[in-house]
Amino acid sequence: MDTRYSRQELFSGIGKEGQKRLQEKHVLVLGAGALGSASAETLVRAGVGTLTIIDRDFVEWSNLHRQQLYTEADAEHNHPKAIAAKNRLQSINKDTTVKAYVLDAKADNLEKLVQGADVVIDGSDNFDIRFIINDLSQKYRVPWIFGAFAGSFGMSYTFLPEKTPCLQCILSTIPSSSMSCETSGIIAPAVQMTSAHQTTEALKILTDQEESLRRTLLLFDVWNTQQQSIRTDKVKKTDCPSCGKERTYPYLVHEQDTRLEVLCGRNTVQIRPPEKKEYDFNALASELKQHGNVRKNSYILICTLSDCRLAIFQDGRVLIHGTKEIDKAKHLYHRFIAKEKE
Amino acid sequence: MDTRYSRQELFSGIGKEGQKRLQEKHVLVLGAGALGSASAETLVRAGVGTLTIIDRDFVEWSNLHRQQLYTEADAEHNHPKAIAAKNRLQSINKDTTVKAYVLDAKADNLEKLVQGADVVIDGSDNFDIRFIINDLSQKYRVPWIFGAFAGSFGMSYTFLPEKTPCLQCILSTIPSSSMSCETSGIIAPAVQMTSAHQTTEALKILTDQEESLRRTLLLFDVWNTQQQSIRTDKVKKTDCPSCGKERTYPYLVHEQDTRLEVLCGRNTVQIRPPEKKEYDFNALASELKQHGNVRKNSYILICTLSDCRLAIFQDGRVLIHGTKEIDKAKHLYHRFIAKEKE
Amino acid sequence: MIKILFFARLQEEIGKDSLNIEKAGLTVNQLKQWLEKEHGLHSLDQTMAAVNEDYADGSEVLKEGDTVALIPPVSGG
Amino acid sequence: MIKILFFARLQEEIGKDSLNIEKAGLTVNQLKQWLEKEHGLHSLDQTMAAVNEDYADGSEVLKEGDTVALIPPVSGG
Repeated sequence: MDTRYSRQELFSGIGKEGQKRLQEKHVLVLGAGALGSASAETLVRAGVGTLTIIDRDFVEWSNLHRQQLYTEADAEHNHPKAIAAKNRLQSINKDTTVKAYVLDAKADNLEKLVQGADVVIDGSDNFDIRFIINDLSQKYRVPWIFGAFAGSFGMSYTFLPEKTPCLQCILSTIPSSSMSCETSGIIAPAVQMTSAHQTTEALKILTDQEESLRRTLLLFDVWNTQQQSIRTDKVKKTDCPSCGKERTYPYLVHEQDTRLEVLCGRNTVQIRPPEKKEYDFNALASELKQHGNVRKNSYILICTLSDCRLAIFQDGRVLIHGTKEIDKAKHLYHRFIAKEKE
Repeated sequence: MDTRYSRQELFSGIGKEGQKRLQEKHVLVLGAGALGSASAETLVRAGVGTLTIIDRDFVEWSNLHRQQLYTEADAEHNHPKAIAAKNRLQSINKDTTVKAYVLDAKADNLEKLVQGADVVIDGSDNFDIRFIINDLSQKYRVPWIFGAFAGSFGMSYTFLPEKTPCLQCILSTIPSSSMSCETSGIIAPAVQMTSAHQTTEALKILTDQEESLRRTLLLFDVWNTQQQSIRTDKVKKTDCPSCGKERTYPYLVHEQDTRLEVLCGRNTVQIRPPEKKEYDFNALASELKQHGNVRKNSYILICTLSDCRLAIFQDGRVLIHGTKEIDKAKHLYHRFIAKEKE
Repeated sequence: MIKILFFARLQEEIGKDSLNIEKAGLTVNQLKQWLEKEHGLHSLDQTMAAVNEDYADGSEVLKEGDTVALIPPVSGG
Repeated sequence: MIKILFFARLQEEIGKDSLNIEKAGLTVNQLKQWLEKEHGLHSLDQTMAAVNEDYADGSEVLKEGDTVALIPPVSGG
C-alpha cells in the first residue's frame, strides 16, 4: 500500500533503510530566505527527524516572488520569517520536529546550534556569516552545504571537515563585493536549482552515504543552461587558519559587545544595543503613534515615519529602513527608542 | 523603494518591461502533481496574469513528499488537487487570476483551454496525454514545455510549433513502458530541477524572448550531477502526422464515448460512464455506509471497503484503488454505484 | 573506440555510467541489440539516442571516436 | 590558444560567454589584469578561477590549450 514516503523509498539512492536514517537526523538551516525556505521545505517533506531554522528578518512583499514558504498574509502582518516558516512546515509535516528562532546569527549564538546538527544548510545571504559557519563546521566537525546565487547564476559546495578544503582555503578573504539579489536581481528557478543541489547532498549525508557526495564546486546558470563541476583536490591548505594544523578559528573570536553595533546594507541600518533588552511594545506603540503609523505583533513593532521606517525587534535590534546614513539612523534610534541611554 | 517584483525586475533577462508583459499573459498548467505544483507556484509568484490549472486527482499522503502546494490537511480531507492548488496559489498572489478545474484531461476538453493559453506547461505523468498536448500545440500554435522525471533523473524540451521538431518527430510512438515514480521512485530535488528548467523557458516565452530559448533536449541527473544538452536540428520530419505538411493530428480523433471506459495503472482501475452524470452524494453516502467507512467533500466521495477503496468524483468518474483487475472493478462499480445501468 | 553514456535506469542495470567499446561501423540500432545481448540491458528499442550530443535515429552509423548517449524515456510528473 | 569561460556578471560585462586568446605563458593573475585592462572587466581580483575544471590559484601558469573559467563570487541566498 502507498505510504507517505513510498515514492522516496522506491528511489534506489534512499530505500527503506535510508528513510529510517533520515527520520533520526537533525538539520540546521541558517536563514529562512529563498534558499532556506526551499531547502527546509524539501527536507521536511522528505521526513527528516528534526529541523532547526533561524532567521532575523520578517517577511516583506519583495520576498514573495522567490521565498516559497510565505504568503501575502505573512507579508501583510510582518511575520518573522522563522515563525512563518515553522507554521508552514508543520502544516506540511507534523512528524518532523521543527524548531524556529528569530535570531540574528552570530558566532556565539550559533555555537550551540551547530553542535547539535548532523548537517548545516547555508541559507544565508552574506559571506560574513558563511565564514563563521565555516569555522564552526570545522570546530565541531559538522558538514555544511554552501549555496549562493544572483541573477540566474548559482553555486554550491559541500564542505566536509577533515576531508575537503574549507571555505577559507577557497576564498582567502571575505569578498568585499559580490553579486547579490540587491545588485543583480534573482529569478526563482535559480533558487530552486541551487536548493535542489544542496538538498540532494544533504539527503546523501543524512542517509550516511558520504561516498556518494559530489566533491566538486558546482556552478550553473539556469537561463543559459550552463553547468560546470570544478575539482578542488589541490585546494586544501595545511596552514589554513580555519582547517589547518595550527588553526585559530579566526571568525569565532567573539567581539565584546560593549557598544552600539551598526551594520549597513540594502538602504537599511541595523542597530543592536550593547546588551539584550526587552521592549514594552504597548508603551512604545502609544508613543510612536504620534509620529507615524504603527503596526505590531508579538515579535516586532514597525513604525512608518515620513521618509523611513523603524522595525523594532523584541530581542533588542532595530532596523532603520530607507537610509544608508549611520548618523541619521543613530539619531532616530536615540530620539524614539533609547532616549534614556547613550 | 522595494516593490513586490523588484528583485525579478532587477534581473537583466526580465526587467521592468518583461515584468509588464508577464502580467498580461496566460499559462495553462496541465496536471497539478509534482511538476504542476512547482511550476504553477513559481509562475504565480513571478506574477503571471492568468494561470489555469487542471487535474483529475485528489491529494493523497504519498504525494506530500514532492508536491509542494499541498499540506497534511489536503491529504486528510481528500481535497481535489486543482482546488487545493488554487487555494494555496491565491494565498500566495491574489493579483494572478487562477482558474482551476477538476477534470480528466482529454482531447475534447483540452481543446478550448489550449487555445486560450500563451504557453502550456506539461505537468502530466503519462505519454498518452502528452501526445494529445502535442497535437493541440501544433493545431493552435501554442508552445508547450515538456518535463518528465523518474528517480533522480529528468528531462525537458520546449516545443515551438513550426520551429522545432514536435514530440511525434522525437518519439514516433507512445512509449509502451517508461520509468515513472511508480517504478523508480522520485526525490523532490529532481522535481525542482525539472520544474526550474520548465519555468525558465516559460519566463522567456512569456516575456516574448523566443530567441533566448534553449532549443536542445535537456537531460539531467541531480544525484550524479550529470547534465547533457542534445541538439535536435535534424529531427523535424516533413511527413510527421502531427507537425508535417499533411498533418492529421492523430491524437485528436475523438473516441466516441458510447461505452464504459476503463483505464488501468498503479493498482487502480478508472471507470468513466458513457455520459457525464451527477451523483447525489448524500444518498450514495448513506447507502455505502453499510459497506465501509465513507468520507466526502463537495467534489469527491470515498468509501473504504475491506480490500479496496472507491473514489467517486462529481464528474462521473470512479477510481477503484487496490486492484488491477478490470472485472473486479466493474463488478464493484455495478454493485455499488450504477446499479440501474448496464 | 566508441564511448557510450548511460542515463537513468540503464546506469543501474549496467552498474556504471559509461562504457568504451570498439564498435565503429555499427548502427545505433545494432549497438542497442549488441548491448541487450552482451550486457543484459532490457527494452532498448524505445530508448532514445544521441551521437555527439546530436539526436540520432536508429540507422545512424557510428564512427570511431563517437560518444553515444542512451536515454530511456521517463514519464513521471 | 587559451579559452576563457565567463560566468554571471562577467558574461554581461563582456557581452559573451567565452573568449579565445593567444596568451599561453601568463599566470591566472596576469590574465585577470590583462582582461581588466583590455576588456574593461572590473574587480577581477576577487574572482575565482578554474583551469581545465581544476580550481586554480593566481600563480598558476596557463598552457596552450587550457580552458580557464572565471567565476565571480555571488552571495544571495
